[in-house]
Amino acid sequence: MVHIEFLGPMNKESLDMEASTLQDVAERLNQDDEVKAWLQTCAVAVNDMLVSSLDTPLNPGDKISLLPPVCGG
Amino acid sequence: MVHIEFLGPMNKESLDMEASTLQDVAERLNQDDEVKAWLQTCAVAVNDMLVSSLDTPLNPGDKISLLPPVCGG
Amino acid sequence: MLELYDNALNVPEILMRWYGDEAQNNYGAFIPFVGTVREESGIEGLSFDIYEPILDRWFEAWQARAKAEGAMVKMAHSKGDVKVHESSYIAAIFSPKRRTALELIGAFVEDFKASAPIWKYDLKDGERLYAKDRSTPISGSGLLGAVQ
Amino acid sequence: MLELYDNALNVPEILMRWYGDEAQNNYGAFIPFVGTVREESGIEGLSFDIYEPILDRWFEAWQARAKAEGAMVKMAHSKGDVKVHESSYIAAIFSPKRRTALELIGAFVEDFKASAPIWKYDLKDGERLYAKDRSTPISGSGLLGAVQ
Repeated sequence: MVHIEFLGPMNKESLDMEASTLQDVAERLNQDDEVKAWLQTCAVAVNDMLVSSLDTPLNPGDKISLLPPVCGG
Repeated sequence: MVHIEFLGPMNKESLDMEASTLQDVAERLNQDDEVKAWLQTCAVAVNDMLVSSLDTPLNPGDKISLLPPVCGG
Repeated sequence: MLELYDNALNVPEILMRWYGDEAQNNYGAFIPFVGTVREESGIEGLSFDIYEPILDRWFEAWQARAKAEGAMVKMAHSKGDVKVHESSYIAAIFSPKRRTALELIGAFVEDFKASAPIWKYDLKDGERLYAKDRSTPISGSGLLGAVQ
Repeated sequence: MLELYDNALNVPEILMRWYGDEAQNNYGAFIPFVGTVREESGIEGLSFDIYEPILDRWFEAWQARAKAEGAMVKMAHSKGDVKVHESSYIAAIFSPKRRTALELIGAFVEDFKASAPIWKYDLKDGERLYAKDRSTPISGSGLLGAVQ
């Protein structure tokens, strides 16, 4: 199982799922209409490192974070 | 008569002279070897306004300032 | 040095402590950037969420970049609510040279705006509204949206 | 606001007064630049001469330029001797917008260095030595040297 967190204004409870790559996560989240609307503008981190490939391998216990558009300052 | 001031590190007493343009001032100052060494790098102000032409007309009582290279901060 | 505070920053305390801490360290230039909440669009203030683990990593990378130029970067930011005319953000560069300091403060503040995992909300009429229109997707966003 | 002081600047007092004075004026960005005397080449400090009438005019032109962008510029500088690790110079921009503030502080500090009628001396071994090698001729210099 991997753990998925929705940060900031996504305001959604985290969830756990089975996944061996980010591709699996992407397929699952695209089935959730509420989450899907955010996916085009969200960055993704695995264990707090930003990643850029859907082929990123996942291990049990990994934390996946979705980061919507930011505005500090 | 116009009044000529040598600012900052030029460390020279001010002087008064007859002059109707900056050309007159330039000719006089080029005769002073101590001052001459500074002239290539000095800016010139008439009555505290920087000027860029030797034809600048002068009036009696005008103050001419020579400003050597600067370094504030 | 990354400092996070609940609510508004105490700007005098932070700036003077940073200045004092580095006073003997031979930095010729100190440039803080202080961000203050503007009164506009009828807001009562702003509110901030921060995801600290990624902010820490982002800031560590900036510390390394500054250090490579003989400089130092410090930052303070608010969490939660900050009222109009209060300050929520300070970034600062200490550097031996003025040009390095000017370049780094500009680059830091712009990268902060584009990359730091901080989310801003308008406080208006008792609501906390995500400032979506003023927000920027982090570089590389959209990865999970490429799949149907 | 142009402030000249004998010897070192009281940086906390100046920065905090400026910040406080503008706190309610809806400037979103405040960027001070603080210049501090570095220990190098065995100097005990620096010393400054200022020609105030032309500095005033130069600064007034900058105030107008900042105002045209909705911003404000303030400056403080030392006259006379300033010891190593003391501060001699503060410039600051207040602006509604961060980008304007970043651009103006850079442009102001660079133009200050090239144009402000201030002369710097090294204090070393009891002497006051003009920092000729680090000084810059004001734009348009050499007018009187063109005549033989």
